[in-house]
Amino acid sequence: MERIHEGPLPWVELMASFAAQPAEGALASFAGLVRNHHQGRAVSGIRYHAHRGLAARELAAIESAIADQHGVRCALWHAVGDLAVGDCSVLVLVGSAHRAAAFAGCRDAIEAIKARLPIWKEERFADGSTAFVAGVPRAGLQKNG
Amino acid sequence: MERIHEGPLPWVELMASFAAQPAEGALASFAGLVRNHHQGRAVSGIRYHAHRGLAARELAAIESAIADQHGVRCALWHAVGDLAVGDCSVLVLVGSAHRAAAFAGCRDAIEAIKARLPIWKEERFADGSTAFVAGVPRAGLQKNG
Amino acid sequence: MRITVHCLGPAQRWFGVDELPLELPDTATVQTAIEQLLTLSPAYAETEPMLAYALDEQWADRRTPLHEGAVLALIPPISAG
Amino acid sequence: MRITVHCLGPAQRWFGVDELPLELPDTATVQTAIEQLLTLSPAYAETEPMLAYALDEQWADRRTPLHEGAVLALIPPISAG
Repeated sequence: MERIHEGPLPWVELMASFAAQPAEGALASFAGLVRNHHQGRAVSGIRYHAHRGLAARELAAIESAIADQHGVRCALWHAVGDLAVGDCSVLVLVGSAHRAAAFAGCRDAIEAIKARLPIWKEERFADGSTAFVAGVPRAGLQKNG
Repeated sequence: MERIHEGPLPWVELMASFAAQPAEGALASFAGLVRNHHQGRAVSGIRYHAHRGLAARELAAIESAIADQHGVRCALWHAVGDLAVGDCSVLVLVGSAHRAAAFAGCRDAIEAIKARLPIWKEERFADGSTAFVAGVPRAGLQKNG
Repeated sequence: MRITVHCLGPAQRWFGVDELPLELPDTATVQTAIEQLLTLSPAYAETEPMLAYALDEQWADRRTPLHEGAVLALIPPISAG
Repeated sequence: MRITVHCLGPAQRWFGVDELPLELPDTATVQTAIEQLLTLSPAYAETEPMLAYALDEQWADRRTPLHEGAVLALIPPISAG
């Protein structure tokens, strides 16, 4: 499946198909799900906007970096478009022979995604209004890259 | 499902049913899978032996401690009996509004399981022989508890 | 030269459109485009120091030269995850 | 009194059985049972300092008193996960 995926991620299926590696004893995962609240307001859904080309390339680069740095297998996906409460927006899967590397890779991957992916959340509130989430300046700019 | 479960854990189904909590934006998981190697030898499967009553009580105690200490929702399972390569032997699921607590709870839970659960791995090797894995003395003894 | 500015995420709201054509001198860089955009939107001007830029699907420097037909993407502070 | 010793995990191999009856004086504690078991298996004797014990499904101290019909579980070093 494309790393940048239109609509909610089918995370259960993605996990099941990622797992079948007989040399790996540890599978760490992180799934980001749409919450029904943010900073005290009731949220009914989120529209994810993206620079799809750059976001896909960043995900691929993060996958490679995590695999190299931690000696693990890593797969990453991020949703774009309209998601409802409970839908999966981001999925990090890390397989490893041992658990320490799996946990470290999983944690580093989600932090890199949040620091680097050109993606924007537009929240829909219970009253029908919408607003973009206040973001963070993109880290690790690879200028002219 | 009973926390101490006979046979491989149906981890994909357990994850899917654990996830449906609209207030939670973060779901961290750790699945332990039977590897096809250990300390340089080819492994064809593992038989898990347990003191079932105590192991179930320890799992429940760890769940409560993780939930209290990290302010998260936590669910734990461990398999007993015969497992083949690729089967899931242990599953940690932690749901939280935010990811830092989810990761910390997940990591602490698997460490507690490995330090405290009265469970023993008996490995089956490719040549048909079997051997118990060298264990660690149980930590945090709750004497007379 | 003529370029296209892609207004991504909240930048859509600053300019009221997804895409914006800009007419620039032939020696223009990303910085030249920024200066012209600053005159069009106070909300953009306020946030501009926190923006990144991409040119034709590659991350770009403010000194990167533009070219006829270039696509310049405005990358406001991100909220992935 | 008569108690039953449960030989869990690798302890099965030390004693060759899952369950072992022990005949002990009425004032016996877990320590009394340990001392009798030490005479039965050199492999157990070697590992004993690393063992934990459970009495009737509760973690037990070495000083915990035993009783008629008690079930004492030997908990060798563990390998959960």
